[in-house]
Amino acid sequence: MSADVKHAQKDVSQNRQKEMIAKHFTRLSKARENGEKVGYTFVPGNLTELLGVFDILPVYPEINALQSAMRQKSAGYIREAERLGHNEDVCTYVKCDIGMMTQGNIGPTGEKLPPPDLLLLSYTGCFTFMKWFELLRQEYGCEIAMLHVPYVPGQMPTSEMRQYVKGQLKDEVIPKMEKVSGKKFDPDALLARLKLSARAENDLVWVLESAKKRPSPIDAYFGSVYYVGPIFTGFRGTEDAVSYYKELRAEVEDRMSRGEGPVTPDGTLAKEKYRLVVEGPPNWTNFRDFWRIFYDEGAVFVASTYTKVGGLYDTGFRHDQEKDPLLALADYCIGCYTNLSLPQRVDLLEKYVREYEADGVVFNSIKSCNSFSAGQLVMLRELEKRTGIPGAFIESDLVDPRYYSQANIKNRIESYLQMLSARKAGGHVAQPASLKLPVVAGGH
Amino acid sequence: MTTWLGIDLGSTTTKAVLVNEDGKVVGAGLTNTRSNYDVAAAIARAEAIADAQLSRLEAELARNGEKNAAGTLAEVKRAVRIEQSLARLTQVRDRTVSLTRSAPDGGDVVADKTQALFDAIAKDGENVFAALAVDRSRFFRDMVAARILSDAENAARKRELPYDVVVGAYDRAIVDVENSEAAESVGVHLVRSLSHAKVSSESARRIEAAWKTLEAEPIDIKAMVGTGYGRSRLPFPKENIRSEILCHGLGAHAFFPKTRTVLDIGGQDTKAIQVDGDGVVTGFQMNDRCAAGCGRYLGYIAEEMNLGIHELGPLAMKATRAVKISSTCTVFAGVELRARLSLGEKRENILLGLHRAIILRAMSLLARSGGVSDELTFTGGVAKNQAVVQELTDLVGKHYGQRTLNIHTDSIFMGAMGAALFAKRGVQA
Amino acid sequence: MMTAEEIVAHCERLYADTALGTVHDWKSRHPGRPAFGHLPVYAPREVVHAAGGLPVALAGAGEHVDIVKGDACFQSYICHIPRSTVELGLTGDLDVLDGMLFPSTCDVIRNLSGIWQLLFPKKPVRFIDLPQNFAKRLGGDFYQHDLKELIDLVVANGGKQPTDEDLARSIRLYNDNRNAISALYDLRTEQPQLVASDECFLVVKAGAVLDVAEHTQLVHDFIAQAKTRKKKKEDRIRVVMIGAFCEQPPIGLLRSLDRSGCYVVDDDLNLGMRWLEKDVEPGKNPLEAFADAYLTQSTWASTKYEADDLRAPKLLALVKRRKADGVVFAAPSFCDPALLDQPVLQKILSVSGVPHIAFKYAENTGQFQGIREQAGTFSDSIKLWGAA
Amino acid sequence: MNTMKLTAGVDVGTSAVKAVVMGFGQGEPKVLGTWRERILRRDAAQVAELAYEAALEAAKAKKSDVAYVASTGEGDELEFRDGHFYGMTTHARGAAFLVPGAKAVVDIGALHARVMCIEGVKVVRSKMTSQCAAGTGQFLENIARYLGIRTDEIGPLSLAATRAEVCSGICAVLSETDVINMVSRGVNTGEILRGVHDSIAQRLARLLRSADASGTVVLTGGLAADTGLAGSMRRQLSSDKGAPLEIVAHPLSTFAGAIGAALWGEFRYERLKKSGAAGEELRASA
Ligand SMILES: Nc1ncnc2c1ncn2[C@@H]1O[C@H](COP(=O)(O)OP(=O)(O)O)[C@@H](O)[C@H]1O
Ligand SMILES: Nc1ncnc2c1ncn2[C@@H]1O[C@H](COP(=O)(O)OP(=O)(O)O)[C@@H](O)[C@H]1O
Ligand code: SF4
Ligand code: SF4
Ligand code: SF4
Repeated sequence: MSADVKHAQKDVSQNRQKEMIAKHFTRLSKARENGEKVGYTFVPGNLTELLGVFDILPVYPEINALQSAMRQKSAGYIREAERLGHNEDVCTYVKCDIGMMTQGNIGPTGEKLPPPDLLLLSYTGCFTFMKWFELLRQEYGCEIAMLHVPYVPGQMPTSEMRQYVKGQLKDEVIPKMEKVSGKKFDPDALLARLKLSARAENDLVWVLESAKKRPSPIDAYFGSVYYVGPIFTGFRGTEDAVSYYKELRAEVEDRMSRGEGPVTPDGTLAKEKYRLVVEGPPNWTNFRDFWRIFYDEGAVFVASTYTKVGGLYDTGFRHDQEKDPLLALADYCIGCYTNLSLPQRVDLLEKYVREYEADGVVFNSIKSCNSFSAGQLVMLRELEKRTGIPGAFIESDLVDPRYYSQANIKNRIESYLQMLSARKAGGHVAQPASLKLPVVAGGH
Repeated sequence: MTTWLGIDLGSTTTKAVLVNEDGKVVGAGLTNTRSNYDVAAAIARAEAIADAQLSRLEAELARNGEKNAAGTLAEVKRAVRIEQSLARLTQVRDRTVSLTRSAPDGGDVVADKTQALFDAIAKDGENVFAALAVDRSRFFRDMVAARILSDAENAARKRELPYDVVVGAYDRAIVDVENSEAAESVGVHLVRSLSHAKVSSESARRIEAAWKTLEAEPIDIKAMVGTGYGRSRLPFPKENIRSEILCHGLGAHAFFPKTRTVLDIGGQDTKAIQVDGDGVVTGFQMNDRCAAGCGRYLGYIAEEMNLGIHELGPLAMKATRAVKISSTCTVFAGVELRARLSLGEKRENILLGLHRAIILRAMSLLARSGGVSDELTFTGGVAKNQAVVQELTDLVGKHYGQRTLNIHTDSIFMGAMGAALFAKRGVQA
Repeated sequence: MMTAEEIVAHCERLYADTALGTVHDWKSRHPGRPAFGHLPVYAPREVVHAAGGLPVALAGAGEHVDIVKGDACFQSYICHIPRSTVELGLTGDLDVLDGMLFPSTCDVIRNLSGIWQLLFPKKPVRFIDLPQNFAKRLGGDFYQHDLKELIDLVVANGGKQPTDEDLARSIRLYNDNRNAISALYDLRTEQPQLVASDECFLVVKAGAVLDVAEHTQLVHDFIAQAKTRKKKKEDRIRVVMIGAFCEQPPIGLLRSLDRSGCYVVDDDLNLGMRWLEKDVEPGKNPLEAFADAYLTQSTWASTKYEADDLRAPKLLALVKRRKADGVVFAAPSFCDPALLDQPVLQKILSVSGVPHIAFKYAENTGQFQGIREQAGTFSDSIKLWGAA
Repeated sequence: MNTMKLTAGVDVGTSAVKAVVMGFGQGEPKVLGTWRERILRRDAAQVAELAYEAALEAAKAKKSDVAYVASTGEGDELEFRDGHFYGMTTHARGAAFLVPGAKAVVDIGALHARVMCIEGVKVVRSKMTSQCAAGTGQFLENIARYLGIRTDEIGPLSLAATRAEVCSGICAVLSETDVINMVSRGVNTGEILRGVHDSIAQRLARLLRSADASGTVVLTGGLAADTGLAGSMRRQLSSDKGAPLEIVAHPLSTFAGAIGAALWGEFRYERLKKSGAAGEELRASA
């Protein structure tokens, strides 16, 4: 993700991330002339290591969309897509991407993105992905590889599910990659990459779990969307990612030793007043304003589900856990957050509330995203019942500023935090100052 | 006297409540001024203080040996209200007259006739403003408007007056006047009203004396807390502002300690709130800014039907069945209403359907906030409407079983009450 | 025999009966045997039937119930069908069902399966992951396994382990049913004045709750009766209506279309009941044959992955076959599958010179003025400009 | 005088009925008489009859002179009509007649707003607002009432304003409160109106853009008379980087629907005469 937000102090890790991203996009922009192949794919359940084995450069349309939003371009793109006949009701990520494509496909760094040689439709946790790439395929007419990742309605994926995914990788995905890249599949190269992935994953998990400390040295939502960036996107399974997470971990260790809270756009948070768990993606168009609503009140997110859409590493999964690399990839795809059943999602949230000693839970419900949003209200009720902690429910959108209302959200969150503090005080709230007002004698 | 003040800046009305050391209400004020929030807050506060003074007056009178202190005071209050209203009317008259004089189609003749129109109303003041003295949710503006519009229309029909000019000038004048704080204190009105209030001269003397004592020790406001739709615009420090959700929760708890669910239907928003045994909010939901489902919905319908807002409920109660209304939008519901009327549907049956529609929306909000637990307290201006209450009772019963439903006659003050209690808690805690 | 009007009235009563009286009757006639509810679009009803269960197709609650608690589960920007389904669940209307099946359709239905697990922890809930991989050894095997587990579930709740003959018989019964429905649609193409669009919808919809053989008979009866009607063909345009495959439009919408000068000659209402395009030949291994049929004989649908997107050419072919003048896109508000497909389909229609319009609805929409206005303008345009 | 063939169009709206009588002779068809009658809580069918008669009177014609009466809008149940055409069909036809060469039509009435893209007289695409009355004529009317001005004063006052007071609310009902608050704050009427116009224009511009309109856009319906709204739309459309659009209104814009109905009525009449159909069938099919 981007380094658009200027942290008060520039960390080494941040600069590295910036460089990694810049390098990647430059390489993409030159892919055509350098004869490199390009694959478009999605974040949840992405097969970055496998693409890497074939030297196919990944592009993530979702990330482009959120970047466009942060750069205030998404509204125009969405308008463009709607003008082309895309309905106002459907996922705005799709429309933002289509709009961007029709406006020259200029990526987040201002460089042009190459068209895909392969559309890798690893379809984890969201049906809209399928429709999205069907649309892109109409546009580009390139090779498309479909990976149907079965949904896990129970507690554990069955062996049929794992074999089904593995079979598709073997018979559908890999042959297409071989065809597009002209390279033969090398399982050892894949294993080597998966090992690197696992090393980075260890450090990432450590960083995310540092939020269990009081005060938490990180914000596990707003701050952490930057931290999960390299793991979500093109860098998993590379040395770059390993170094990035090592540095990040060192930095967080440092903050922790000094007892410091998380970094916000306005500097280090002075006092941690509320510890919150959050479900749902953030809004990108007004990312900082949205963040500010919380840090102005001393609220810190200590755990989030959104940072798990690219993989649930904190419940134990590592890319090197299986001898059979394809089975490891299958487990990874099946286990992403949005592929979990609602009861499993609630279990996870409950675990977060308890393990991270949260005071409250916030659900940010995204208009666009049925995958996340359908059922959130029921999840919230269930979670409240299990933990006894009231939750807050707010609504916004990922990349469509028309559905983001600062005033509404602020009103709700302020009321919510006041409510939490009233609970903390056992029915008593922070003291209002005693005001001596001039009294109108007798009134009128 | 030591008090704490809560101010609820609603979207349509502003409410103020003063509580004493025991957390009991000693005065409440209400205004529908559509002015900026500072003025609205000041007016509501002044009204609350005046109200508190008059309440103290009752106690003082009783102490001074007045036999039926409560009765006497009710009469005094009535007289004061009318006195206040007449003073306002004079202001409106002067402003309207001067506007008509300078209007392009106006002039001296029109101005003089307009003046006569107002003077006739003033003469009939006791009647015109009678309702104001008994029902606090009725407003000066509505009373005067009803009268002046019909008088002007009659005059226009006799070709004595240009209707548009008078009504145009009046519309502007009333806004100006309602946006100014009253010039005179309650004391002045009190003294003036004694001359025509229906109290014995002995009582009148006692009242004057008691008032003197009271004036010597003015009401002391120790702290205040603001809440409501417009709270962020109050000139208060942040610690003195509370969300209206918390205030409605606490206010409802104060009146009905067994409250677990609160439904508040105000002018522009509807809230469903869950509270615990201490009146602390544990969950809430509110609707978005769409008039469908709030008080304005009924207000709009009332205007469409040429009815007063307080007439809607009683009429709907006469219905034999509820007509299903398919439009969500307030405006379209208005059209649907007319269409159905012209199809011969009974007015009261349609009205009941509209009332049901509003409650259906509230029901889903309630469900979303966590359901309806015993007891349910219904607050906000719309709680005054019996048909709404009837539909609510029916639907709650159907979906959640038997529940106690609390409605306070002063339910419109619930938010301000909560704010006042927050003010008090803050200081005592 | 009932007249056509009586049959339709009967079907309308079945449709309005959200408390599923017919299912109660069936269960009292077949004590101990289970009824399984399933959501749209496609569900393997044959398999439930073979295992001795009654598959009950649920499609929301139309205009029939006030939504109170259902709204508490869904935000305003989610389609209507899940909220009415939950409402029915919470009010007890669905208690008669012994379990719920959620065939993969979209994220909403998928998550609804989870909601059901949370709200009704005692009810068996099964998500049926219809394969999106259409290779026999991959998607086919996966699906067969899924079907076997489904049979186990039905058996565990009072059904019986079906023999191959049982499966083959059920498969044939459903073949018959699809053929009957297909005959009804053909009649509509040839003589659209004989079958109003709401009638066609209701008669097919009755199959949601009736035993399959009974429903097949009902469809045949209706066809026979409709053919005796004496109605003159009016000067209306012929349209194909698509997008309404999951949440069903209110009947008023269909009537509005008819009234504003359209004959609907094909649609994707009740799509699940017409899903397989050819008869399934049970052969030696009926379960395998049935699973294969899904891979190779499924109709085109927005919920299904199309490796080489054939939806647009198939729509064009349908328009041609039904001799339609235009296409009406009628989709539920917030239905991602239907709405995301529209631009592509519209493009090809425009290129091929087939006029089209689009609007959205919710199952409980009560006002059709806008729709009448649009559909009327549409038919005006084809009639007036076709001649002008 | 009646060597010309006459047809009539009656447009029954939600707030007013518009009726026209048109003459067809040599050259272009002519509008001979018009009438607009507010419904004001009366029975729409009766008002329609009244308006029709008044238009006849204005055209100095009798009922029996009229070859074909076409209704549009909510008029499909009118007793005296010969045929009915849908609103967008007639507004498009009327707009193309009033402003030859028009490429799009924006019809804004008391409760609706819709955009049609046209080719000649054909509607090729259309968009309409959903069941929410935010930013329609009724909304403007309500606001005018609170501001104490007549509807025909709205346009000039708004145009004269040098700035716009931002109107945040979108709800037709709740915005009144905002407006009232503005008045109390001493904001002048013109600035308020301009703000309201801007917010309506924003919605309309979105509708126009999403319908992919281009070229000359004709305003029809009651709000076409509102010069302030047209001004706001021009400003809005020139600032949003979309294709350039020319916004025009015609003095008879309010009657576009009725005019279109009369024109289509004539077309239908001729076609039926040719095919020799009887009057009855003419009803069933139109
Ligand atoms: N008798 C009544 N019947 C119905 N509604 C009423 C009655 N009295 C007041 N109201 C409604 O109450 C609303 C004001 O309620 P209130 O709680 O003061 O709102 P807010 O706090 O938003 O200003 C008005 O919009 C009006 O519609
Ligand atoms: N000069 C004007 N300025 C602003 N609004 C106007 C003007 N003239 C008419 N209107 C508005 O136009 C609306 C009526 O439009 P019309 O198209 O006749 O309505 P309908 O929807 O009934 O067909 C009314 O709401 C009226 O307020
Ligand atoms: S629906 Fe949600 S998960 Fe799917 S593409 Fe849109 S934002 Fe992403
Ligand atoms: S209507 Fe569309 S979005 Fe809703 S459940 Fe059905 S397929 Fe899914
Ligand atoms: S639907 Fe009607 S009431 Fe709601 S915002 Fe729109 S105009 Fe206002």
